[in-house]
Amino acid sequence: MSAPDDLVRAVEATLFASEKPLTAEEISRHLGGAMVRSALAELAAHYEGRGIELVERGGRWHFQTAGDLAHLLRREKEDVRRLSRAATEALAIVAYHEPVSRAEIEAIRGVQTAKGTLDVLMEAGWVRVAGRREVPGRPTIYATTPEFLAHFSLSSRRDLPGIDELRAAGLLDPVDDAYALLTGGEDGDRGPNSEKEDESS
Amino acid sequence: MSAPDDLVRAVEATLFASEKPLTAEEISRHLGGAMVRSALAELAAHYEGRGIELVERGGRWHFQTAGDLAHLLRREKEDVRRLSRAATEALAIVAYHEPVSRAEIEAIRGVQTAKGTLDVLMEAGWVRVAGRREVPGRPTIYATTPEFLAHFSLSSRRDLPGIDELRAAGLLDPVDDAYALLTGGEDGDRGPNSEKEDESS
Amino acid sequence: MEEAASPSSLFDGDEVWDGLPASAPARDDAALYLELENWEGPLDLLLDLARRQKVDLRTISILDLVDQYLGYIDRAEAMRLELAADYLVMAAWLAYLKSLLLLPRDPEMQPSPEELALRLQLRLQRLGAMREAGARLMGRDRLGRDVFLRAAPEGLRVDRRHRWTCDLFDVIQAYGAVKARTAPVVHMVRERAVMTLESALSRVAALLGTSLEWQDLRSFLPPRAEPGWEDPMLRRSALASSFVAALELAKQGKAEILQDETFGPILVRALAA
Repeated sequence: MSAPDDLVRAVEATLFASEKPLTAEEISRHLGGAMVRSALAELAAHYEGRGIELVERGGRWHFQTAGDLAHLLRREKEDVRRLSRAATEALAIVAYHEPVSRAEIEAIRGVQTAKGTLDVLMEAGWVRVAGRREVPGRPTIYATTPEFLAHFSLSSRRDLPGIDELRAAGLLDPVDDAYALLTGGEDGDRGPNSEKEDESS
Repeated sequence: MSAPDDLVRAVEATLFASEKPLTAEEISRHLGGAMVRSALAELAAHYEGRGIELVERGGRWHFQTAGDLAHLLRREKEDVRRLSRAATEALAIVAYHEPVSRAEIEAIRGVQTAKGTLDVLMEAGWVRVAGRREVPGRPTIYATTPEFLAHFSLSSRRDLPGIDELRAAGLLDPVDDAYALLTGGEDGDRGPNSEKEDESS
Repeated sequence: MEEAASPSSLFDGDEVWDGLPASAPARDDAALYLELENWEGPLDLLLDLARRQKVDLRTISILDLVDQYLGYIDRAEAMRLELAADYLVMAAWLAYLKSLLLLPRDPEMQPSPEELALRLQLRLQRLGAMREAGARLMGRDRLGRDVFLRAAPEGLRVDRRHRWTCDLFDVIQAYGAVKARTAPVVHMVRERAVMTLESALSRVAALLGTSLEWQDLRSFLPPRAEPGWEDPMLRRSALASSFVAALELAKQGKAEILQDETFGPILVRALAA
């Protein structure tokens, strides 16, 4: 094993000591402006297969224990929040469709989504307000956070399980679009509880 | 580099995720009674020379940032600040009158001088404590430092312009101007009734 | 239908749901109805019924699904379970859809019953996709459950240090300002001609004599023609002294003073002894 150079050691120590994940820019700033990309790549390769791994989540880097050791490390008292079904579905919809308005979440779920559900996801730090959609009523739109990616071990949203297949199957397109595509016709009468276009709540 | 075996990986992850240093016995208990001594030795060897090291202190093992990189954890950041008006005046008084006590500075400035003001001048490295004056109360006296001369490109305090030069340079003018403004106009008879009064006499 | 969800109840141990709903295994009806509260609206119930067909959502039979839904609602009503309005609205719409699908086709109808059924199917697919995605998400390695960060990081600290700057001109200027500000202030009183109180007193007393006529105080001043008395400052001094003299005479009971209005002429006359 060749000894790591000073920059690699510095990046390693910085990430190891940091209380939160760091972007490459933050590491660079901490190290006086050094170029750290290749050091990060070298470190990630070095730690591959070890008990600790260096991972990138939403542009931020951190060390974490290897996933396959979960059975050894899992603690008796899980401090991970267990989500309700409503919150899980809402989270999945935000993650796969982001940015989405609450009306769009409700359109997919076919049921009104309590304000508290989104609050829980925001409190967990997984969902954030991502502005307003520039349509009448200017509804608030929501998106996921880097903490969401870190929590679910996703490097980026492209890592969301099955997202490519869902997109290819058109399942991330609104019903109206899919319907228009399949029938080539105009939108007609809709069933009950169909998409509410306006953010009424 | 040979891939670490599962036990080494497990010990590595356990120590990494632990909130406190662990004895070999504690690690062993956590990992179902495995013998961990050689794994610990292997890990310690692996991390030698890296940015992180595995150390034993009083029988307990933990990872820590490599000692020679400790400076990365406590980084200093300088920001440039301009001396406040009060501090500049205090500095000027020390420079012109040194050594002076705080009471003397206050007497010359005509206003109270906060303790923090002198602290700032000492932090800047321009003023030092020059002993105590042998009078009742033995007040601390202050003087300028060689850094003061260096910072202001003075070869000695004699380079500071004297009072006469200050006046010649107009630096004492502002108050003279104000004095002239207050007293300059003829203090003649300006009452609204003055004309009438004269007429009637 | 509003979820009765407060933030805390969402994480409550009783109603946890951390993956696919436990609907896959076939159950007896009683168990099915007990789950009623667990469904989040009619679409959710429809999706669950569709999954029981154990076929791909793209190939489900909407007619079968409608029958199952209507049968479910009928039996729930028979068991006197309270059904939220949404379920009944959906039941009515599905019954209508079923009739359209079974009746001879009206070619004018837009959209066609098949298209309505397709729309429902698309919605079920989308909900199904998201439910599955949520389950897969929850099954990933999760931070704090499966993978762990370093528990006791040293932390990175940035100590801020001030570097003070100041230039020589500021120092010199500050000193100049201090000296100027605290320089002793000398007040000079200019010497000038005045009429003393003594001379005013004797002059007013003499001129007043024993006249009982009111006279303007200003008439007691020396005439301008007299040498030196054209100086306005001296005249002001004389007026002030004469006024004080009049006050003194009034105090001694030798004169009285009258002023009709504020700033009006001051009149003086001798008081009969």
